[in-house]
Amino acid sequence: MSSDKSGQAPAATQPLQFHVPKPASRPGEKPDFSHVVIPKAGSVARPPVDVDPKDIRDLAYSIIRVLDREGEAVGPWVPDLSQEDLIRGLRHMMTLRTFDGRMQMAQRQGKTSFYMQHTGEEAVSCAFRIALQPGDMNFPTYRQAGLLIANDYPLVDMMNQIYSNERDPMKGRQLPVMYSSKEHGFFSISGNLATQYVQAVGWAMASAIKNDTRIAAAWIGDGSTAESDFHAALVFASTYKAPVVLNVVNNQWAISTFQGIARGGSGTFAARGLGFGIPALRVDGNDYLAVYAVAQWAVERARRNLGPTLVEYVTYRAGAHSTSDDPSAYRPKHESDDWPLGDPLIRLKQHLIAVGAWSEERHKQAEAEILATVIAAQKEAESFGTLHSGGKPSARDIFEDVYAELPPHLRRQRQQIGV
Amino acid sequence: MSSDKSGQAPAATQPLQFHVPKPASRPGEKPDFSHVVIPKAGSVARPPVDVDPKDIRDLAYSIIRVLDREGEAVGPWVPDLSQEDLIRGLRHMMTLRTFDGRMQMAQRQGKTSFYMQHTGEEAVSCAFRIALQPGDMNFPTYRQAGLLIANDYPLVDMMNQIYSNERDPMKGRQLPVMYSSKEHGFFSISGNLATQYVQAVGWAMASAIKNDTRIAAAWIGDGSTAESDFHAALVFASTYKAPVVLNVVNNQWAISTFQGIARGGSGTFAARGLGFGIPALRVDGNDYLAVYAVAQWAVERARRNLGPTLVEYVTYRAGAHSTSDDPSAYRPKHESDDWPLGDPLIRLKQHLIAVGAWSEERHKQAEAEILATVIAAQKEAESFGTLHSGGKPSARDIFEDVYAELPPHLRRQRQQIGV
Amino acid sequence: MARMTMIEAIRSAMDVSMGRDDDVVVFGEDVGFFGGVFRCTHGLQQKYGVSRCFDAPISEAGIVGTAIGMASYGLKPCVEIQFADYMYPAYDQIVSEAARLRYRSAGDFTCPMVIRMPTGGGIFGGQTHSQSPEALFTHVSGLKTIVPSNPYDAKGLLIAAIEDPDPVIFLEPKRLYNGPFDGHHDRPVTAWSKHELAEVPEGHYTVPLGKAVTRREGSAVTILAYGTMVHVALAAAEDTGIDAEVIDLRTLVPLDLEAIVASVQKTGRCIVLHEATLTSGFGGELAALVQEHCFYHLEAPVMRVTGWDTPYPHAQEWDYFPGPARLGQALRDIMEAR
Amino acid sequence: MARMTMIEAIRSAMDVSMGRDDDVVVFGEDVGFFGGVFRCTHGLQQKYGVSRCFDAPISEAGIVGTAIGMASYGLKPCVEIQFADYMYPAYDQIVSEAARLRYRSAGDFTCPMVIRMPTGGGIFGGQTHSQSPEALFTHVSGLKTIVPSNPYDAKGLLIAAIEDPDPVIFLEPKRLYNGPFDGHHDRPVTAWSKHELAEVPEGHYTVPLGKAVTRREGSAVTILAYGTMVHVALAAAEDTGIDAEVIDLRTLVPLDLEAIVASVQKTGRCIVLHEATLTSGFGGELAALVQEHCFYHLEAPVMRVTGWDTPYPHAQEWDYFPGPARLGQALRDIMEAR
Ligand SMILES: Cc1ncc(C[n+]2csc(CCOP(=O)(O)OP(=O)(O)O)c2C)c(N)n1
Ligand SMILES: Cc1ncc(C[n+]2csc(CCOP(=O)(O)OP(=O)(O)O)c2C)c(N)n1
Ligand SMILES: [Mg+2]
Ligand SMILES: [Mg+2]
Repeated sequence: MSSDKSGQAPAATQPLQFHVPKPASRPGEKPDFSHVVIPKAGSVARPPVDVDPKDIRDLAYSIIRVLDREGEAVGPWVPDLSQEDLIRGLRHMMTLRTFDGRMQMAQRQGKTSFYMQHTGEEAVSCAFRIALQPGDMNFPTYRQAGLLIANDYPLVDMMNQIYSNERDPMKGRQLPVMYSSKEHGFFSISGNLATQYVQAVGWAMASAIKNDTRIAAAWIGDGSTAESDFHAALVFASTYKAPVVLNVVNNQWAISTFQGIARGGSGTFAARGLGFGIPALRVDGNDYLAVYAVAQWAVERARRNLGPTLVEYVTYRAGAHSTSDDPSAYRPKHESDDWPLGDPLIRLKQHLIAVGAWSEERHKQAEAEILATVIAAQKEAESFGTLHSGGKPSARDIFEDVYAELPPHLRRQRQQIGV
Repeated sequence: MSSDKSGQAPAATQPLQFHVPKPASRPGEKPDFSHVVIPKAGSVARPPVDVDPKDIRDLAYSIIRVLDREGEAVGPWVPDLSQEDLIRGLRHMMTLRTFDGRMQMAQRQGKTSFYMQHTGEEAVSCAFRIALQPGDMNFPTYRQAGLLIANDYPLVDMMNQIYSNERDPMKGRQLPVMYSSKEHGFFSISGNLATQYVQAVGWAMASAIKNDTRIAAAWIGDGSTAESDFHAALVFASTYKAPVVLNVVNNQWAISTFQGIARGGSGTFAARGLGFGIPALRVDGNDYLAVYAVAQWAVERARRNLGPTLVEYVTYRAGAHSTSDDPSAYRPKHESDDWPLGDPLIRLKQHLIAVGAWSEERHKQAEAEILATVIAAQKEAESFGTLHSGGKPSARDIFEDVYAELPPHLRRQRQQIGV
Repeated sequence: MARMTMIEAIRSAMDVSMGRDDDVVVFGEDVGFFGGVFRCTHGLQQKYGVSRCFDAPISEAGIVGTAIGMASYGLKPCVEIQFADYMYPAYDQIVSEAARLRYRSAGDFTCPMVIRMPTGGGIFGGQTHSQSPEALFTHVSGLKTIVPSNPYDAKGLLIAAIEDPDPVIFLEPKRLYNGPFDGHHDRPVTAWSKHELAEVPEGHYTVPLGKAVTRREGSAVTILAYGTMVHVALAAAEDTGIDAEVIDLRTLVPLDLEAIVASVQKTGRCIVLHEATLTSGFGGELAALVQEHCFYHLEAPVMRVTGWDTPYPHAQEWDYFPGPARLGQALRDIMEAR
Repeated sequence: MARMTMIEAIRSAMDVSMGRDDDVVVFGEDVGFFGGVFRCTHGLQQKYGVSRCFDAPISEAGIVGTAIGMASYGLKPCVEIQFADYMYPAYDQIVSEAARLRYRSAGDFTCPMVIRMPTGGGIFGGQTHSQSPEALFTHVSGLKTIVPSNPYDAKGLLIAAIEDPDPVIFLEPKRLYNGPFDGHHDRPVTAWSKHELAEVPEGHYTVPLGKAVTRREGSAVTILAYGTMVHVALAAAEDTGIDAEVIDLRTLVPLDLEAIVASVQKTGRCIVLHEATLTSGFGGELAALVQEHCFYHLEAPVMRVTGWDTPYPHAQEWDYFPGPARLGQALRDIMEAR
């Protein structure tokens, strides 16, 4: 190896060390969120939507916030939402939380195999949906049922899917919570992480190819940004300036794995957009008003053919990953209480009370109404069956929809099963 | 769809437009490199290797250059290379270019099936190799044979591989130029783009896990950065602070596709590193001194356990993509003459002449010597056979090395072929 | 009617489809301005504009992933993977997404798209330009898999694939692009212009998916083949003088089992031929089906003549390729069986 | 000797291997601090440190890609893919890289590594937590593919796999993790503690790759099975009273063809059983081999009992799963044949 230029870069005498990032605290330790730097509400500037991405790189390292500690909406990002809009938003979030509670319980009762909650993250999908127009298409993960609820998708159809009963729109084929509704701008959820992110970009490209006006929204979790399809999505979105909003829901955890494992040395997930010249914003995901404001900004950019925007929602997965998971094995039990951005429902409720549009009483009343609505839907759904009892999708449904038409080999197989 | 917040973001009346990036010029048009902004040699600062990546984001958008128009080495990046080192470097590059010429011709003569040249990019691999230590490992693409030549790997072995002859170290199995030499820190080339990029990170992680002092270097082309493995490499390198140099050779073209299709809106490929908190430098890839200086900086970072560095080499693929390609179909015929960073051989030669270490005469003499050396190697290699004549690897070699030991089914198959 | 090469026929299929239906879009690596490294899309960008035919980044996952999004929007993408050997980065999108979208959404979303890719050896492409990965698609429910053996079929099948409501994998034996090839690599190259199946109508027509065709009638033994191997089978029948019936499967899934069974029940013997590696190749499925459905008619075990269970070597290409010599030996062996 | 569950046996295999060889490293999604979603790596990080057992980003391509780099360096990575259904993003690295590194570099670089992944249904996992993709590995030369059916084999095979000089795919039937399962889903769950093959030595031992084992001797018909299906086969033999010989293949590639042929030549009948989809499944290969090597001994066509050619449905899981009823019917049918 005579050609190695020796003398110049002397062989290190220090051995290398392997570095594995660690979360700030583990079970038994005090929760510690001191690394989450939280700017004051109202302190981040709001650029025009046609800003040069180069000029707003700092937005990828900050957090856009609207609601302050007192529940007041402050700063340039205060959105144009009426009190009525906000009350409706609060009700969407309350519905989602109530729905989660009931379905979580239904799973424990053996009425279905599996469930995934949204606790603590309700604002993200509920507020985002409001920024869209009819015809726009979401490519969601399993933790954005708020997109359906805020679009008035029937609760009972969601439950029918969860129960895999005879009215299940997915005919028993899909795991619970893997909804699909083209009509409601909600793409079929894939159990495979990140795959739909790049599909959203393709859908948006198609809309541009057809000189349509509809836009797409892609969804992904913090952990899943490590998947390769995230990269493909950013490459294609950047190259073809696709009319798509690229959402990253950073709820701090990916099952047992803290966000530092996916994020590495970049500080934030929004920063990933910078390498592609894609404007990247970080927003307080537990602030309904801020989420809506940023969503609306990004949606407008897409609609005006200005290309993609990457949005990181800073939030916290307050519950378990799914009904198969117990977070007390990997994070401090009450970590969620210490989450510095609070609870999105409580924060919006406080804001509405602060502006005189809501009261503890009306809130209690709304809670009761919503619970009644959810329970009624649940009763109706259960009348069509649950996973292990009552009405069921047919065994015939195993063979349908593999192709548009049943091919001979599937016909033979269906005959074998005698259906 | 009653919940869509209408009124706020009025449906665009303008239809979307599909955007497909285009190169500055196509065949028949005048070459145009006005978009390549070239800073003055010596103008970019040289930070300490333990700099906070945040503080050098601008380096991802500039070009580090050492040799100015007069061939003088200027500025903070002037490396500590002796005239002897530089003459050796020049000879490496001349050898590579001569080698390319002969092998290109051999392919035309039907002595092999395929060949890929390095014309215009010789400085990148030749100078980089010199910054490494024995034991370090490159994970190259097919356009870094300079790593072998600058490490004194025998030319005749390279040719044996290209000819798939009886002395082919790869036993006839690999396409020409798909070399492998562990001894020379040169990982087996994969025909599949980008796959080796993340493997380099894994090798580097292994070195850190074992508290070794060896580092890895990953190689990829501009076009191939679009591949998903590029992302996986950056994620893992960033998270585990792997001791690896992540090289991107931006030679402006990926077969017929100009770099804008892979790069999209980011301006540079180096910028990709920013989203990961990985220090990212751009360097004049046709400037032997600058390449060495930046390589040495990045290698030192890795060696000192400071983690990965991304380096974009700005260069130009002056020849065809491969012997299967004819660039006149997709770019102006003489585009390469207009390439503003010149020819790496000529630039180093001029520098050496400028500092009085070289002359036209010595250059001619070196050319003649090198040609003689390459021809001698070629004669020797051809004495062991070429693809369609003379000595050949055995048909037995088809079945060896699929596994360490020949399993029964391959033994049966080998028997069938009667070898 | 023009004589076309396979490349021209494939190009014509896309041209005709794009002309008839604005929703057909074509993209892939080097596919736009340049027209593809095998020139299959040459001229389409000029004719239909950059929004209908364009260059893609080198990201097979991105190409197929965005195409799925487009298909779910309502377009009919026909994308090119530069070599089948490079489809693996897209495999997740193909298997987990394209193939299952209709099923998992109960028809709410569908994925009408075609993924074209050159396959097979015979051009000294080495291990990464020679693969035949059809078995990796035939195992995946929800996909249809096609391998044409001549220009006429290539065009008709490709148009049918583009018009199909489901994702179709369209495998193009690259050794057939410019001429029929029977495996006699030491003989002069022949051109399509001399072949009757190069008579290709300029306009629209389809060859239905799921239908095999008999290329040579025979009574002694049935050879099941597709793509390049159809020509090898015909050559081996000629070379050996054994009266083989040669069936060109054309579509692997859904398979024309009826045609296969009818032939084997007639001949009583069957050889399966493919270029892909033996173990778990599509030949395993074919042999299994044949013995299941024709057991009582078989006079000898179904034989398989295939590539070896190794990567495709560069220099030893002709030792790897299952050419007429190897098939000829198998034909003689199977006729002697019992 | 302790009774272990399959999870404990797998964990013990890694523990023993890590204890004996510093070059063995273990990583994957949720594998480090938490110990894996199925707890197979529980305690290993605590025992061997974060450099030997650690959490990986959610990037199967990155996990396998870095593991290949580590293996080429000289380590012996044993990585986990959380579910086999999620191996597709890593498929390119497995097929194009791990499987071919030794070959293409003529032994200059090698890739000793193990990729573990849970497979199969039976836990209401739906289409993305139930797949059995073994045929996608058996078709790839350069890979070895293993499916254990019990704790004793799981540990011995996993240690052998880790010590093997080549890449090994280690498929873990997740329905067997906590107890044997014969497909009678309506009967009470049983635990490994009652099963003799749960007797697992604490220390080092290996079960050799490439060797099948007869789980039940019989004279009427041979059932070829692996993983969960071994238990289904035993149950069906019991249920029907048909004297089936049950062969547990354990290793699919390299296959113990000798054991298979010996059994089928004895019984004259053969049923191949697997949970994966039928078309181009590994059963096709097995049926093809059996008819090739035992043709003159066969009294009936080789039958295949498998999952349907559809994705694995959630609610209709037991209509999909090829349980003892479906196998029992096949057993009766094959005994009646001819
Ligand atoms: C390709 C793939 N790999 C692994 C999994 C298993 N898995 C399901 S959810 C999950 C964690 C995802 O975390 P994140 O993206 O942060 O989303 P969150 O659950 O926090 O909303 C994992 C690893 C999967 N579903 N798909
Ligand atoms: C996975 C994969 N996809 C496609 C190809 C075909 N291919 C070979 S080289 C090449 C262009 C690569 O361009 P770039 O990365 O810029 O490298 P360069 O040739 O310019 O050095 C392509 C598309 C391949 N080899 N592998
Ligand atoms: Mg998360
Ligand atoms: Mg290039």
